[in-house]
Amino acid sequence: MIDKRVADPEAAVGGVVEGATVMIGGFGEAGSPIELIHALIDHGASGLTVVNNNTGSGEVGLAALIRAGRVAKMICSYPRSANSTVFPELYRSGRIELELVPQGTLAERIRAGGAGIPGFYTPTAVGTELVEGHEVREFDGRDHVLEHALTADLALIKARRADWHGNLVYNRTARNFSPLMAMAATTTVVQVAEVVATGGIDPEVVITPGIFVDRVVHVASPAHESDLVARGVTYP
Amino acid sequence: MIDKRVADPEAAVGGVVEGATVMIGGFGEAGSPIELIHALIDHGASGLTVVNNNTGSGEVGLAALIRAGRVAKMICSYPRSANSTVFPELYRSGRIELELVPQGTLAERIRAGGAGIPGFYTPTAVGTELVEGHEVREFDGRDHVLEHALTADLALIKARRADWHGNLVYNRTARNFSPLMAMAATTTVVQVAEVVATGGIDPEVVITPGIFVDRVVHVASPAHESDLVARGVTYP
Amino acid sequence: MTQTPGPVGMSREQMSARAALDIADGSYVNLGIGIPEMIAQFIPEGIEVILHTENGLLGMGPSPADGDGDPELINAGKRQVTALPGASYFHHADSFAMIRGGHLDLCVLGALEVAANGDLANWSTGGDSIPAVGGAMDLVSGVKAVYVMTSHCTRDGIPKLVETCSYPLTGVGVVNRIYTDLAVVEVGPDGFEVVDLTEGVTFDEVAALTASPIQDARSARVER
Amino acid sequence: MTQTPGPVGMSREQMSARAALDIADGSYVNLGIGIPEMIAQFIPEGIEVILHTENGLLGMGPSPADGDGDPELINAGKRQVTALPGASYFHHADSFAMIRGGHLDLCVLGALEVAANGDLANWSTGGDSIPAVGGAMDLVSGVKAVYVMTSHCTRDGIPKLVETCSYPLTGVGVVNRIYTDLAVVEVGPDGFEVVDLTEGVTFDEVAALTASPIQDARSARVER
Repeated sequence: MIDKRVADPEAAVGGVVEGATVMIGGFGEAGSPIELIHALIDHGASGLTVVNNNTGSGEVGLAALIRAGRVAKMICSYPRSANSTVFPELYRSGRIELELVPQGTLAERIRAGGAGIPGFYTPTAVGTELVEGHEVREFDGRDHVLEHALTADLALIKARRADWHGNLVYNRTARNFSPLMAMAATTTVVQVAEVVATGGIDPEVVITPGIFVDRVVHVASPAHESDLVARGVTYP
Repeated sequence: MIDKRVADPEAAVGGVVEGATVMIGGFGEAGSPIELIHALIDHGASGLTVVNNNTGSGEVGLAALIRAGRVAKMICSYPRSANSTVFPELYRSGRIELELVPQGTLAERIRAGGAGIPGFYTPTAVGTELVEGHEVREFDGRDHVLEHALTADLALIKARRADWHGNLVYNRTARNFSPLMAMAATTTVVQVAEVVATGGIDPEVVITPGIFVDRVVHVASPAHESDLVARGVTYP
Repeated sequence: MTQTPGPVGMSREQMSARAALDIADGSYVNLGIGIPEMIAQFIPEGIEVILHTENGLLGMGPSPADGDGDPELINAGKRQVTALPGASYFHHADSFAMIRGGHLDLCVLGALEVAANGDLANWSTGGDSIPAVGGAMDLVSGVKAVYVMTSHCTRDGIPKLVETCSYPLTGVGVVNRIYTDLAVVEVGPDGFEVVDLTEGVTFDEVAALTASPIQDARSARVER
Repeated sequence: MTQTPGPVGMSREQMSARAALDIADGSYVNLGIGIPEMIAQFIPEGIEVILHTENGLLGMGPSPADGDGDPELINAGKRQVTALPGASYFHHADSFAMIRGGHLDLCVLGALEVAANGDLANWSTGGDSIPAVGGAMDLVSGVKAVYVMTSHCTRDGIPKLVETCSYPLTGVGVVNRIYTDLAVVEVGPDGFEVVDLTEGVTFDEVAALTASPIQDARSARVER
């Protein structure tokens, strides 16, 4: 019987190695798997390349992972935050690398990684400094640039509900990058507020089929990043 | 107020021109918009390029469109049928052109057309006669071929339910190519068994957002192709 | 820098209301973070515009009433919003397929500079600021019409409508129209063209505050 | 052509049951149209295998009871099926993302010919037949393990395991293992290797009906 549930976030992030590439779901705090990120901090792996749209806020979640010095490189579209100085300080002092990618190109590169498409052409960013050195090619009289797929060793994502097979549904705009990251990572770990028995999710409404999910961990009352930041919480 | 409903299939297919490229949803009979195809036959446009996984069955729906001599070229993955001689006869006598595309490449080319990706690399079909003449390029030590996006002037698709904005949900494996074709066509027409007021579909379960849909026509009791074929129906 | 006394332009609210007048009924629109977001409040009665936010929602509604928000229902600026009847949620690849695939009718963005050929710079001031681009480059390359809403000059009085952008580009030749506090300016084949002026502002005043040749094209426009 | 009297091989049911023994618990599997579909009936008790059908369903179940079917719930062979608890529906791009992206553990396909280097020909007999490929080329290029299930020879006694395929290729070097009525054959770095024989069939008989050198690798395998 297929049962992808694991006991807790610690078990869920087990096996991640030094220098791994980790995709982390979420757009700002929506969909950010805070409990899994904190488990990754406890785990101790460093030299990570992290893929996320942003760089976290306050000193919890992704910002705490960065602050703990575990992240060698960020791949993201918008590393600024109104309420975090963690990334900027490390970046200015040259202690963290940044690959800045337009948001849609970032999403498409992750999808491509999950879909077995190693490269694609896009009109986005043509003529800008973000694609300097990229191959340029004309289709239908318009310039496009070649972009490469992104894959990862591990994806940490958050969903609203899972069954034992790992079928997932999300909550509103917390969906964002997570279904793509689930496809693009060798091992996908999801924290969910609710676990139901297999068969408990209508096949018509599944957003991420279980084939893309390896481990399901129940986090009944996930923290909201903005709450933690407002209360001045730092992790660990 | 946005209201994409039109009166009937005749109105729904209005405006299609000679030589148009028409994507038609469905995999076999699942998801085949028979009533829209019949309206297209009545409309009379010819010289069409049709994109569909198959070439229809019996002498109704897509097979009837082909039999009526309206299709100059088929783009599909599997033009054979257990119960139709329409396409084979025209093909053997050189009266219809065929572009044979592996099924997954066909799906991805349509998605690319809808997503503004003009070309992508895939490992599918490398070393086979179906990609003779395609550019070959190595990624991570493995050969891939360049494939180009497919777009269309018109998409005819079938769904289970729509609201006035054109938000769609499908029925089981009738979903297949339709969400992709809705994205890739300039004008997308959908026939649905049920129309609900805007707001009548949960935003979490919408499969095709209304932005991809131009016209919604209510066909309360759509015919099943296999029923028509079993009863020996021909159209017109 | 010295402050140059200039003509009195529209407030942000007035600019938003002015831009809102030109949005067609039934349009699918993405409003950029910041001032362009304000346009949503000024869509005229009887006009239905569907707002897209690139983080995965079509049919975005206004901010929730206090206490009614969901921290996981936010817009691209990461502020809490609502979903209107007819809304849909989707993942980022689908959201940017809408953008890149030319399915959105219009986006309205802020600007640091717009050049006479339609080049836009709005994502980086260069130097040692932390670079951050978000979805701006995707929007300008994919959306059918790209409007800019911006003050005509910087706070220091430096024109933002220029011959050539000095800041890093967001897109090349992408801007169709600019709504400033002083004028509505089209980017035509020969450069900037004033198509509407703020009440009390003259064409010559606008020309003086524009760092590139600019035509008076108001005659081509029906009076409103 | 003459019929060569040969060893008595397994029936299709026996072949399916034999192949089913080697499918790991928890696998995601695509079974090709025709005989490979039959494997589903022989998955041993206590083993959970999730079946994928490329037309948009994961968690495919058996045919419906008479009168219970939905003509819009079908498999890749266009026959009516059911959906098991834990199933999900998805569109074709997502379905082939599963295939191309290496998410499926195994596919089992039919064959016209398999070459000693793993080349597969199973989509076209050439000549003036209507060419039709379906999802075969996607499956062999993307799925982690590609098994073939086929009679060892054609009805006319012509070997299907060959040095070089004469029919148009489906994929180059893609086949990992072949289940025939006579043997289970691995495609190793040096060509074909028999890893299991049908009861009553000898290695020499298999070698005689294989049109390429073949090794006896049964010793490397645990007896079952």
